[in-house]
Amino acid sequence: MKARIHVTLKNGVLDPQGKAIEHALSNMGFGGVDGARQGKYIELDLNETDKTKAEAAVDEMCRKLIANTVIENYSIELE
Amino acid sequence: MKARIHVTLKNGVLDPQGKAIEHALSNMGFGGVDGARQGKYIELDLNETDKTKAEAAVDEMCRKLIANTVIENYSIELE
Amino acid sequence: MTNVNDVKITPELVKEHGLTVEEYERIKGALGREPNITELGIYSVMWSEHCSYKSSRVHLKKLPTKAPWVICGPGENAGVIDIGDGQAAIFKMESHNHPSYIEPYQGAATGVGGILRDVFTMGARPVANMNALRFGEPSHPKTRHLVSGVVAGIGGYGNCVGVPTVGGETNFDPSYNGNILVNAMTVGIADQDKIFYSAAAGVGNPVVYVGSKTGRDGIHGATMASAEFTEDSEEKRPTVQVGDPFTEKLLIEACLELMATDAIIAIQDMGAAGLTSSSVEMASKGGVGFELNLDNVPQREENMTPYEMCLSESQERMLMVLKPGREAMAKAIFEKWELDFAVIGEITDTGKLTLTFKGETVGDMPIDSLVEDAPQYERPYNIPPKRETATVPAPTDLNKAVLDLIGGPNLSSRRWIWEQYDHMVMGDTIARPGGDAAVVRVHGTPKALAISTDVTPRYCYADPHEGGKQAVAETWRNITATGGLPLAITNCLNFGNPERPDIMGQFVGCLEGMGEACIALDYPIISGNVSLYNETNGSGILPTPAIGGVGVMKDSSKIATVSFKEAGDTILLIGE
Amino acid sequence: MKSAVIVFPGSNCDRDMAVAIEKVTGAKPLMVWHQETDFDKVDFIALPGGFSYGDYLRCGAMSARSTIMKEVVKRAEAGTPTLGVCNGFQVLTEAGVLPGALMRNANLHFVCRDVELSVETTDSIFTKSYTVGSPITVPVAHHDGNYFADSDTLDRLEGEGQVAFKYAADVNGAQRRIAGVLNKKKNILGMMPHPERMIEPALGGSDGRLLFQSVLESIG
Ligand SMILES: Nc1ncnc2c1ncn2[C@@H]1O[C@H](COP(=O)(O)OP(=O)(O)O)[C@@H](O)[C@H]1O
Repeated sequence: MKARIHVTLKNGVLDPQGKAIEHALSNMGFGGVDGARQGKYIELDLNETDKTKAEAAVDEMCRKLIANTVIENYSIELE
Repeated sequence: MKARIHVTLKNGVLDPQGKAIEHALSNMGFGGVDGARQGKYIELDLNETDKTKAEAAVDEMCRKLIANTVIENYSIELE
Repeated sequence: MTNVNDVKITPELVKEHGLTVEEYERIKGALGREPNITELGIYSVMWSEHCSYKSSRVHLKKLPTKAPWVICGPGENAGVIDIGDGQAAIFKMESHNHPSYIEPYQGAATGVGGILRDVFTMGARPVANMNALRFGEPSHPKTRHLVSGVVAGIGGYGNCVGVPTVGGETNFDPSYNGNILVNAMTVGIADQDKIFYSAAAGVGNPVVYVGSKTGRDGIHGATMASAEFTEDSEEKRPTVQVGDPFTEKLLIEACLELMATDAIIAIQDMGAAGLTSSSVEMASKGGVGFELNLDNVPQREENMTPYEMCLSESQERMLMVLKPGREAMAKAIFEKWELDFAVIGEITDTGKLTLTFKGETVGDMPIDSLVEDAPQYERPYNIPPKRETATVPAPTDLNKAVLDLIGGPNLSSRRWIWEQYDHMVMGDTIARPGGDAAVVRVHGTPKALAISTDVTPRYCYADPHEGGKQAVAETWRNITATGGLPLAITNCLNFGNPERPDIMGQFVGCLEGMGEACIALDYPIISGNVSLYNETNGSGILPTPAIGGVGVMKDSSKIATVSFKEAGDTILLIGE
Repeated sequence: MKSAVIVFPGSNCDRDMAVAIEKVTGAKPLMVWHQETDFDKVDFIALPGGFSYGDYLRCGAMSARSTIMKEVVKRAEAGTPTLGVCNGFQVLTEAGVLPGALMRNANLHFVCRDVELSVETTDSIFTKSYTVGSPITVPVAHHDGNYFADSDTLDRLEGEGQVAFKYAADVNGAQRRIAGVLNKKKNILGMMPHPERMIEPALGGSDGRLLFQSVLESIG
């Protein structure tokens, strides 16, 4: 089973990387970009086959390591 | 309109971050993770309303700035 | 032979491997048969300009390389000098020009990684990094991207590994628009009785692979580094290597830990052309053969072929020959540092490189034919006549002239660059970037090393001989200005296409000038690197023989620094 | 005074920290490898700078979950004076011992230079030898030193004297220019600048030395 995890900055947390992208795009002449946010995208290959168990395990991995919940949110998709 | 962009390493390109995540998870006692890969996830707010035009513009942004096509692939979703 | 080698060798394939028709005939002569694809790949990298120095070797032989304090001159991974008290400084400079143009961050980063390995392979703890950079004109559309990527890459790697980047130089000139130069230098310190060399010895001794796993990175990187660029080369060769400085840091610590024991007979890093060049060079230096079982090579990707394993340029790997019976102890050290460790072969008395894979022989080549009998060319050259000095009218407004000069790209402050490098880690940097030479203390002693990189390419263009002399002399002056005694230099010779007599003439001229200065100053060349074919669509770079000088200071408290100290102090001008 | 320096894979200021501690306290610290579960009783624990685990995922994230950190956190929370510098600060926030998080520098560049700091409180074992109002100079060398916490937390830190140092001018985008923070009990300090790099004039100054001296004087 594969887990696709998105880790994004919480609202209200300043995002230097996103700001830099926005800035660079506008410097390069790309108009019309009102905002940019950068997060992480992580894929895990799991050998668990039970979806509920996998979900619980990945959730714990996110809370304990993959995301820093002081500043980040995460979301998990399994397939 | 919003663009959601995933930037991932091409197949075969070394992914030190993914490797380190895999390693850390296993050290922390999470078994059953056979592989981990880390990519970037970027959201752009666009003021373009035409989907075709937006797609073309974002594609160009990806090629020119957001992804490094020597080592990375990217994919775009618009909504 | 297995079907992995079942590829018909066509003239096109030979050409794609950068080999001429004559060179291919020579391979057939050496083998007494047609090579298979794995062997063709191996000959192509070993005979590439990058590995074989086929255009430059005859001239490099003429350089002065000896002095009583030289412990090891050119030929090993890096040069070694005596700095007193049983200690040695080990250093070298190397180019990573082409990869940095294609992927500036990773190209520059892996350049730093490679030169660090060259130095700690010999038993030294790296204590300082330097870099010499040349970019195109600031207004060129690519320059900004290249500068920021290269600087970030050098910092990204050096900072993470924890070796201070203490200085360097940066120039801009239109001749580098399509061929930037990224030259990196590392200086390390070792005890003289703990220096490691690459000559393999002892039939039956185990050949051991350590570090990262092998992937399909940079296959053909070494041949790429010797081929002239064409506009579409960015498209054609997507395989650049990605560096992992974290693994390199672990590799440094693990290697130094193993080196403190007596287990290692020979060691060599896997640089350009990876496993192939390291094993061939170790065997050649020791006059022995190597038999490698490719099944045992730690692999990151599935279904890798012998060709790919032999040519991969995956980073952060080393090859060693151990004393028999020390494998388990060595393995424990590498496992502690969470690195791969595998016995992949043994030394033989056949004088051949023999490769097996899945129980079959997939390559069998005489070592001599790969190294000593590699082609060497005496390319025709014309040393260009001295160019006329231009006459420049005296400026009417001197204030403005000064402002224009110091505001120009070649003289403006480099602070933006060196502030991105950790130049203080290790706690011994006593002259930081911004002065003449950088000075780092030899940890725990009153001594210090002074280090400087210099060359003025437009001088070399105007008059190769004088330009070569000047570059050597400038490092000498920079070192003496800090209070150091200059001892030896390394170099990185960056030129255009050597098949053009004018370029070859620049090369020969610069080399003669360098040699003359070295002799006059008792300042030998102990290591170096050549990067040719820095040329896009027939237009070459300015001749750029970058020099890295190292000197020693017995008492680092006597250091002289550039800043004016106090109002009222007298200012003196000395020299001609 | 007995000290310990915790060493993670990828730490690279561990030796610098040990040298500084030895120069100031006269005693060589114990070097403790991240895989250990326990170590001798010490009076002072230091988490050095570097790129533990390559700074992959997030700086300090993986080290904060290493075996030794369970013991470090336990002792720190029980009162052992604990200092985290640079990567060590990141590890302490990731371990949840100090509030907030350290994000990528606002201009995205690594920054290595001397910076001026104001000492915000002398009410701690780390800062008692300094004087509020006299700025000190200490170098920074980091890519992720942009301190973030929500505004309630920031107010609380400032209100309760938990901000130890501030940058005199913006360096990395840190909220309220915070360079170092203390826990509530003020026995744990995390800071981005490197006091261990400023312990003798040959290295550019001695302003960092006072920090170690403060600890030494408090402990004896
Ligand atoms: N790429 C670089 N990396 C690190 N330091 C650099 C780099 N380029 C320039 N510097 C530093 O900036 C200072 C000025 O450089 P430069 O103008 O080339 O010096 P000079 O002309 O005196 O040799 C030197 O101290 C040098 O070490």
